[in-house]
Amino acid sequence: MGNLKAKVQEKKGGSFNKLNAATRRAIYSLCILVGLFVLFSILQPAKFLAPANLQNLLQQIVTYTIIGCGLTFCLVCGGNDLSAGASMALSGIIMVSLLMQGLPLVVCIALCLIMGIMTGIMNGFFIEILGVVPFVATLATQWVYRGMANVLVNGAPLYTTNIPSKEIQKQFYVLGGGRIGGDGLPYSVIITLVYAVILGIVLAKMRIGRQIYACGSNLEAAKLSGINAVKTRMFAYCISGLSAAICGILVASRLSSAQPTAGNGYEMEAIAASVLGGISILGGEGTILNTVIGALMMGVIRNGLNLNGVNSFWQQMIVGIILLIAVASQTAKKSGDLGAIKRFFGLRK
Amino acid sequence: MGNLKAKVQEKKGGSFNKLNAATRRAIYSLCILVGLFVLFSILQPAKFLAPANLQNLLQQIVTYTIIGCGLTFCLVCGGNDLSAGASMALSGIIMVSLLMQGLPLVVCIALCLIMGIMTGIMNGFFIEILGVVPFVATLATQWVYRGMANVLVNGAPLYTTNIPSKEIQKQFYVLGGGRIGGDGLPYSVIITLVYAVILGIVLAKMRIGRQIYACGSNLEAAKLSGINAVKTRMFAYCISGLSAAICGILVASRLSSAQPTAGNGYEMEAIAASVLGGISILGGEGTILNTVIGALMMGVIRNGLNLNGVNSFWQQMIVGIILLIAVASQTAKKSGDLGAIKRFFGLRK
Amino acid sequence: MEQELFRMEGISKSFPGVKALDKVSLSVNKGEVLGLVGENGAGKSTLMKILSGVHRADEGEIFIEGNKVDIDSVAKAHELGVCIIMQELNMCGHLSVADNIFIGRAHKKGIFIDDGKMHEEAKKILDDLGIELNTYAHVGSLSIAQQQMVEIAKAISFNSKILVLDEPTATLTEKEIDQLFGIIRRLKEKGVGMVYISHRMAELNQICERVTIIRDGQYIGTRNLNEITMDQLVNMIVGRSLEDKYPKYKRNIGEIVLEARNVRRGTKVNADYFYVKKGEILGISGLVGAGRTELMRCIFGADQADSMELTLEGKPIKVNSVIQAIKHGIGYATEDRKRDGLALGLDIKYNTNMAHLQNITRFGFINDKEGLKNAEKYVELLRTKTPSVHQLCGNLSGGNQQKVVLAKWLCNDVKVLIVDEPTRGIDVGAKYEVYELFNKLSAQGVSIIMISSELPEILGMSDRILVIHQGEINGELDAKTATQEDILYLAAGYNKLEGKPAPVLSGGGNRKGE
Amino acid sequence: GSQSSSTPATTAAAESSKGADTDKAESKDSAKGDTAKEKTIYVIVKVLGNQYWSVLQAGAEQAGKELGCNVVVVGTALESDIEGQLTLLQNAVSAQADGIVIAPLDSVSLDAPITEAYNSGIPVVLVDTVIKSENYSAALLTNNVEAGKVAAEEMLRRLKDKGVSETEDAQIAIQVGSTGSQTINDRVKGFNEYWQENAPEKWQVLNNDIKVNDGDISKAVGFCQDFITTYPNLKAVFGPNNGSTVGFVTGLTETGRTDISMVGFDFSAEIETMIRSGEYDVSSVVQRQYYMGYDGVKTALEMSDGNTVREKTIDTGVILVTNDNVDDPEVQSIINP
Ligand SMILES: Nc1ncnc2c1ncn2[C@@H]1O[C@H](COP(=O)(O)OP(=O)(O)OP(=O)(O)O)[C@@H](O)[C@H]1O
Ligand SMILES: Nc1ncnc2c1ncn2[C@@H]1O[C@H](COP(=O)(O)OP(=O)(O)OP(=O)(O)O)[C@@H](O)[C@H]1O
Ligand SMILES: [Mg+2]
Ligand SMILES: [Mg+2]
Repeated sequence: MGNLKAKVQEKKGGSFNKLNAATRRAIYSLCILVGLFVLFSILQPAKFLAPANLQNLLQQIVTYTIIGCGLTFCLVCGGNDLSAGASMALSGIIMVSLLMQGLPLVVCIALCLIMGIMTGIMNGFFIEILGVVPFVATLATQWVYRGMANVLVNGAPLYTTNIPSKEIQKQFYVLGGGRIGGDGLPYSVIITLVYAVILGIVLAKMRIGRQIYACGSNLEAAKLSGINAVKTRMFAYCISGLSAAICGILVASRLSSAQPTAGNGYEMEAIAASVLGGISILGGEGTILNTVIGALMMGVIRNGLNLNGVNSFWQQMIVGIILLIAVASQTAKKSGDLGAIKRFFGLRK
Repeated sequence: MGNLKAKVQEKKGGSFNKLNAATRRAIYSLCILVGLFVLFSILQPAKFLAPANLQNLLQQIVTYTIIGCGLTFCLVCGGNDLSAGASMALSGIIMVSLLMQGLPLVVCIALCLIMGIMTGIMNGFFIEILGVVPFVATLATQWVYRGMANVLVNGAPLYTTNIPSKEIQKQFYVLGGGRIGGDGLPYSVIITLVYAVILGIVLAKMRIGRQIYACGSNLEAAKLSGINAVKTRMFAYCISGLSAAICGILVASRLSSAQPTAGNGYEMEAIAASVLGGISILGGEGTILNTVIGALMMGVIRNGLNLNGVNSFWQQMIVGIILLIAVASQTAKKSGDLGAIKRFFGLRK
Repeated sequence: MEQELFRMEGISKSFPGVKALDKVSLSVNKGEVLGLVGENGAGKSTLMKILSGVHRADEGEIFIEGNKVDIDSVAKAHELGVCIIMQELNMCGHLSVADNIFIGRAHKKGIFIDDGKMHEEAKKILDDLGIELNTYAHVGSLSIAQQQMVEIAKAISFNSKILVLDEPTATLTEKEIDQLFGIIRRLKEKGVGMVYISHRMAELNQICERVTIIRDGQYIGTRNLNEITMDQLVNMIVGRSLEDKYPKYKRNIGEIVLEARNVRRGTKVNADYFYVKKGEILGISGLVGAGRTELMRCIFGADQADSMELTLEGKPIKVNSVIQAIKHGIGYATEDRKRDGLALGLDIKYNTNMAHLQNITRFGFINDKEGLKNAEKYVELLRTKTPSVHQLCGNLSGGNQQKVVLAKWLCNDVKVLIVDEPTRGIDVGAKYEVYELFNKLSAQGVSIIMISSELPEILGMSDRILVIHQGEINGELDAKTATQEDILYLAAGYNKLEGKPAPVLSGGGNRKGE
Repeated sequence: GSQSSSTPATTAAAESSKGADTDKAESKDSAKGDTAKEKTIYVIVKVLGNQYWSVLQAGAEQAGKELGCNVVVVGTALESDIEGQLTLLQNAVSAQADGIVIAPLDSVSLDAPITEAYNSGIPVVLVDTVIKSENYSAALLTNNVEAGKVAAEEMLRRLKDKGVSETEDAQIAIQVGSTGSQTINDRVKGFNEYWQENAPEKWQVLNNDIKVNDGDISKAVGFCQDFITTYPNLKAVFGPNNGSTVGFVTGLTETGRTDISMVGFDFSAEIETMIRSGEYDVSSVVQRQYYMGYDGVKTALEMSDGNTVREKTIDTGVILVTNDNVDDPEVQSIINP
C-alpha cells in the first residue's frame, strides 16, 4: 500500500520536478520570455516583429549578455563581481589608447584582453588570497578601476578618429558596428553568441566548470576533495574580467570612442538578467543558458516597452516589478507551493 | 611540557584575541581613523583642524551614517538593502509634496517616516515571505522606488520654495540646514548622533537586537529556537527604510529641494563605510559603533584628500584602495597571520 | 503506575518524491525514555520534527495528556512543553554560550536585556549539568562536542515535559555520554517523557525500557527491551539478521606504508611518531577535542603543519596541500558531512566524483558516462537509499549522506584512507556494510586510519589503537588485548598523572632503527 | 544665437599671444614665488569623466598653467549627487582656496552653500549655471533656455528646408542624459516654448516619451533605434546634451537614416564626423565651455588679487555649428581651442 502510494506520488511530481532547480527555472523563464514575445507581437506586430527591430533587440543585449556570462562564472562559484562595468570602461580606454599608439589591431585586442584578465586576477587576489568578501572586494576594485579609467584620460573620452591608420580605424569599427552584408545581423551579436557557446561548454562540460560548481555549492568540501579552490575561483574572476574586456572593445568600437564613464551599473543589469534567467545568486546552480535567456528577457521587455512608447521612469518601475515577480514565482515554484503567500494574506492558516 | 606551551601561547594571544571579531575590527579601524586624522592634521594643520572644517566633516557624513546605521541592521541579520538610496529619494519627494499640500511639518514628517517603513515592509515581504534573495529583491525594489520617485514628479525636482507657508519653509530648512547658534554644529549632526545611539541601544541591548544577531549568525538555528525570523528580519528592513526616510528628509531640507535622483549609489557608500568600520557583510557580527567609526573614516579620507587638493579621479581610486587594504588587513588579522600573502609572493612555501 | 504523557497517531508525511512517514504511531509515558530506532532514512528525525513543530504532518493527530493539539510552529511546541535536541547542531556561532541557551527569550530588565542575570542563569544550568564552559565564550570557538553540550543545556533550560533527543551522543565520547545519561535519569525522575533516537544498541539498553521500531517510514512495532534479544531487535530494524556486529577478517598486514614524524601545529597537535601498515586498520581514539581531527587534517594537508615529516612506502613525501595528499594516494572522509563533506546542493553523482574529476577528464572535458557509472556502482555497493543518483545530497537522510562521503573516496583508489567518525549517524545495517567495506579495502591492501569516538567500534575494527591526549600520542594498544578501560585510562591522561610511561607496542618500537 | 563679444575676444587675444606669453608668465611666477605662495583655485564641475566637462576642465587647467596658479579640478561622479557637490564646495572653503569656480548642479539647492562660501570672502565664479540669488562674484554662463530656443529654431528651419509639409504628421523625439539636471531641463523647456509658438500643429514633440539614458551612450543608441522603429513619422531628433546627441548620431549613422534631421548639443568627434560628411541633415549647438573654464579661473584669480569685474554676469552665448560653417575661423576657435 505505502509503496504504491509513494509511486503514485512520484508520478504526480513528474519529470519536471526531477530536473535541477536551475533547469526548471530556465524552462520557466523561457515560458515567460515566450509569453512576453507573444504579448509584444500582438501589441505591435508590424514594428516588433520587423527583422530590423529583432536585430536591434539582439544588438542591444550584447553588453548584458557578455558581462552576464562572465558574471555567471562568478555567481556559480559563489562569488560576485561588481567591478565588471568599471573594468569594461577601463578596457575600452586601454584598447583605444593602444590603437592610438599605432599598434596592429590584433595585438591591441590581445593586450586588452590580457588587461581584462588582469583585472580579474586582481579581484581574485583580494578575494581568494586576502580573503575579502567578494561583494566588498569588487565594490572597492570597481572604484579603483573607474578611477584608473578616469585618471588615464583625465576624464575625457578617447576618439577612434585619432587612430593614425584609417585602415585600422575602419577595421576596428567593424567589430562592434559592422553588420553581415552591411545591414544584416551585427557581427557583435555573432561574437556574443560564439562567446556564450564557448563559455557554456566550459562551464557545463569541462573539468574547470565542474570545479566551479563544487566551489559554489560547498567550498569547504571542494577544498577537501582536492580541488584547488583558489585557482578555480580565480579562473572565474578572470573570465568575468575577460568578458568585461570583450564588452569594452565592442562598445568602444561601435561608438568610435572610449568613455571613462561607460558601463556604469552594467554589473547590476547583468546580475538582474542572470537572475531573471534562473541563476542562483547563492552559487552552485545555473548555466550560461539561464543567463542568455535572462538577457533576452531583459532585452524584450525594454525593447517592447520602448516600442509602446513607455517612458523611462515607468520602464524602470516595470522592469523592477517584473524582476520581483519572476524571481518570487521561481522561488515559490521551488518551495513547491504558494503556501507562504496564502498564509500571509490570511487565505490559509 | 605541552601544557606549559599551551599556556604561554594563550598569554601571547592576550585579551585582544578574546574580543569578538567585530570589536577587534572596530578597535583596528579606530586606530586607522586616528592615524588618518593625525596624518591630515600634520599635512594641513590650519585647515583640517579648523572647527568649521570639523563641523563640515561631520555634516558631510550624516547621510552615510544614517543610511549605514539602518543597513547595519540588515547586514547583521544576514541581509542587505540595495534600495536604501532610492528609498531615500522617494521619501524626500513625498516629504516635500506633503509640505506643498500645506500640511503641518510634524504630520508630514510622521507620514514620511511611515512611508519609509512601508518601503522596508515591502522589501521584507519579498525577502521573507516570498523568499527572494535580499540582494536581488532590494536591487529590484531599488528600481521600483527610483521609478516611483521619478514618476511622481515626472523627473523634475520639487523645490521647497513652493511650500505655501514661509514659516514652515523656514522651519523645514532648519532640520537639515540649521546650525546651533547659527554657525555652530549642524542640527543634522545632532539628529544623527541621537539616532545612532538609539539604534545602537536597540541592537545591543534589546531582545529584538539579540534576535537579529541570532538570525544573522545561523538562521536555521534561530528559527528552530522559536524565534520568529520573519518578524525579526522584517524589523531590520523597516529600520533600514526608516533610516532612508530620515535621510531623505534631512537632505531635502538641506538642499531646499527633493530630487528624484538623490541618493543614487548611497547604499554602496554606506555599505563600504560599515565594512570599513568592521561590520561583517556575512551577518551576525558588528555594532552601530562599527558603522559610525567607518563613516567617520570615510569622511576623514574624503575631506582630507579634498583639503590636499587631490582631484576626484584620484580620490575615487584612493578610497577604493584604502577600502581594499583596510578590509584585507582586517581579514588577515583575523586569520592570525599573513601567511597567505607571504605564500602568494613566494616569501614562504 | 504508567500514565500516558503524549501520543502520536497515524502520522504521515511526504516530501517531493519521498513518502517519509506512512501512518506511524507512538506513545510515551510520564517519566519514560522511549527508544526510537530504525535504519537510516527510516523517518525517525522526520517524525520528531513533526512533534516539535519543524514540519507539519500531512495527516495524523497528536495528543498531549489526552488533549488533541495542533503544533504548527516551534514556538507553539515550546509553549506546549515540547523540546528537541536536533540531530544536526543548530547554534549561532557568533553569539555567546549564554545567548545561545536563552536565544529568543533572554532575561529582561524593563525593555532591555539583563545580560548579568542571563549569564548567571546560564552558569547555573551548566553547573547543574556538570558542564565546564565559560558562558561568555563564543559558540563558534567551541568544539563540536562542546557545542552539543550547549545544545543539551539549552534544551534542558526549557524545563519541558517532553524532550526529544535525536542522536545526541553521536558527537560525544564516553565521559560526556555518561554525564548525559545522568542528566536523562534525573529528568526521568522529574516525570519528563523522552524520546531517544540512537543507532547504538548498547545505549538503548542502558536507559530505555521500550523501543519503537520504524522501517521505511512504516511502523513496525514497539517492544519492551527486556523481552527481546538484541538479535531480534536488529532483525526488526533491518528486516534481516546480522551474524556479527564487527565482521573480523583475517587481515594480511604488510609493510609500513605511511610514517609520520614530528607532526606539530600550534598547541593542538604534537605527535612525535606513528605509522600505518599496508592492509591495516589503525584506530585513533581519544576524548573529544583531543586533537585527532586536527592531526589528520595536517597529514591530509588541509591544515598547514608547523613541522611534519612524512614517508610514504619508504620515500619521504611533502604534503603541503590537499591536492598533494590526494596525488600521493591519501584520502580523508571528514567528520562533519554537512559543513565540509558534501556539496548538498549538488546530486549524488556529482559528489561521488568530486575528488577524482581528474580521472574522468579527457582534454579538460568531463566524461559524464564514466561518472554516472561510478556513482551508480557505489550507490549499489553501499546500498544508499535514494530514488536515483540524480537526487540532491541535501535531500538524503544523515546516514545516506555519510555513505556518499565514503563513496567519494572509495572510487579514488587510495593507498591510505583516513576516516573521521565514519559511522556517525549510520544505522546498524549500514554500519555493518561500512565495516565489511573497510575489511574488503584492507584485503586489497589499503591502509585505513579510523578516528572514532565509539569504543566498541575502535576495539572491534582496528588492529592497533593510538590514543591521543591533548594533541600528543599517549600510547599505542593492541586491539586484540586492549579493553575499553585501557583506552579511557590513556585518553584521560592518567598515566601522566601517575608518572607512568605510555605503552608502546613492539611493532612501533623499532622506529629508532628506521 | 545671442553672443557677447567681450569675453571671447579677450580670451582670443590671450590665445594668440599664448606662445610668447608663456615664458613670461612662468618667469613672473617664479619671481612671485619668493614673496607670495602660489594661489590655489578650486574648479568644481558637475560631473567628471564626461566630454563636456573635460573640455571645461582643460580650459581651466590651461589657465592655471598660463597664469601660474594651482588649479584643482573636482566634481561628482553622478549628475544626481547634489549633496556630493555641496561637500566638495565646503571642502574647498575649508581648504582656504583663493578662488572657487563652480558649475552648480542645481540653482536652488546650491544657493545657500554658495552664499555661505561667498560670504566667507572667497571669490566665487559661477560657470554654466547661475544660482537663484545674487551672492556670487561673477558668472560666465550659457542661458540654456535661450539655447534650447536656438535649437528649436534651427530644427524648424531644417524641417521646412527639407520640404516637410505643414499639414503632414511629423514627430520629433527627445532623449536626455539625466532627469535632475537643470541645464538639460532648461534646454528642453526653451525648445518646447519656441516650438509651441512657431511650429505647425501637426509637428509634434514626443514629450510623453522622453527617454533617459543616464549618460550611457550604448543605452542612448538603443533608444535611438527604438524611436526609429516605434515612430514611422519620425522626422527629427533633439539631443539636449552631449551623450544623448552622440547616441542619436550613432543610431542614425548605423541605420543610414539621412532623412531624419538632428539638432544636438556640444561638439565631439562623432558629431564632427557626421556634420562634415554632409550626407546628414544635422547641426549642433555649441557652448564655449573651454572659455568658461579658462576665463573662470582667470576671473577668480584676478578677483583674489582684489580686482573687480566689469560685468557681473556674462552670457558666453552659443554657436550653431553646421556643415556650412564648421571651418569658419570663429567656429574653429571654439571647437578646437
Ligand atoms: N526536507 C526534506 N526534503 C526531502 N526529503 C526529505 C527531507 N527530510 C527528510 N527527507 C527524506 O525523508 C526520509 C526520512 O528521513 P529522516 O531524516 O527522518 O531519517 P532518519 O530516520 O532520521 O535517518 P538517520 O538515521 O539517517 O538520521 C529520507 O528518505 C529522507 O531522504
Ligand atoms: N578552527 C579552530 N579554531 C580554534 N580551535 C579549534 C579549531 N578547530 C579545532 N579547535 C579546537 O582544537 C581542539 C582539537 O579539536 P579536534 O577537532 O582536532 O578534536 P578531535 O579529537 O578530533 O575531536 P572531535 O571528536 O570533536 O572530532 C578542540 O579543543 C577544538 O575546540
Ligand atoms: Mg535522523
Ligand atoms: Mg574530530
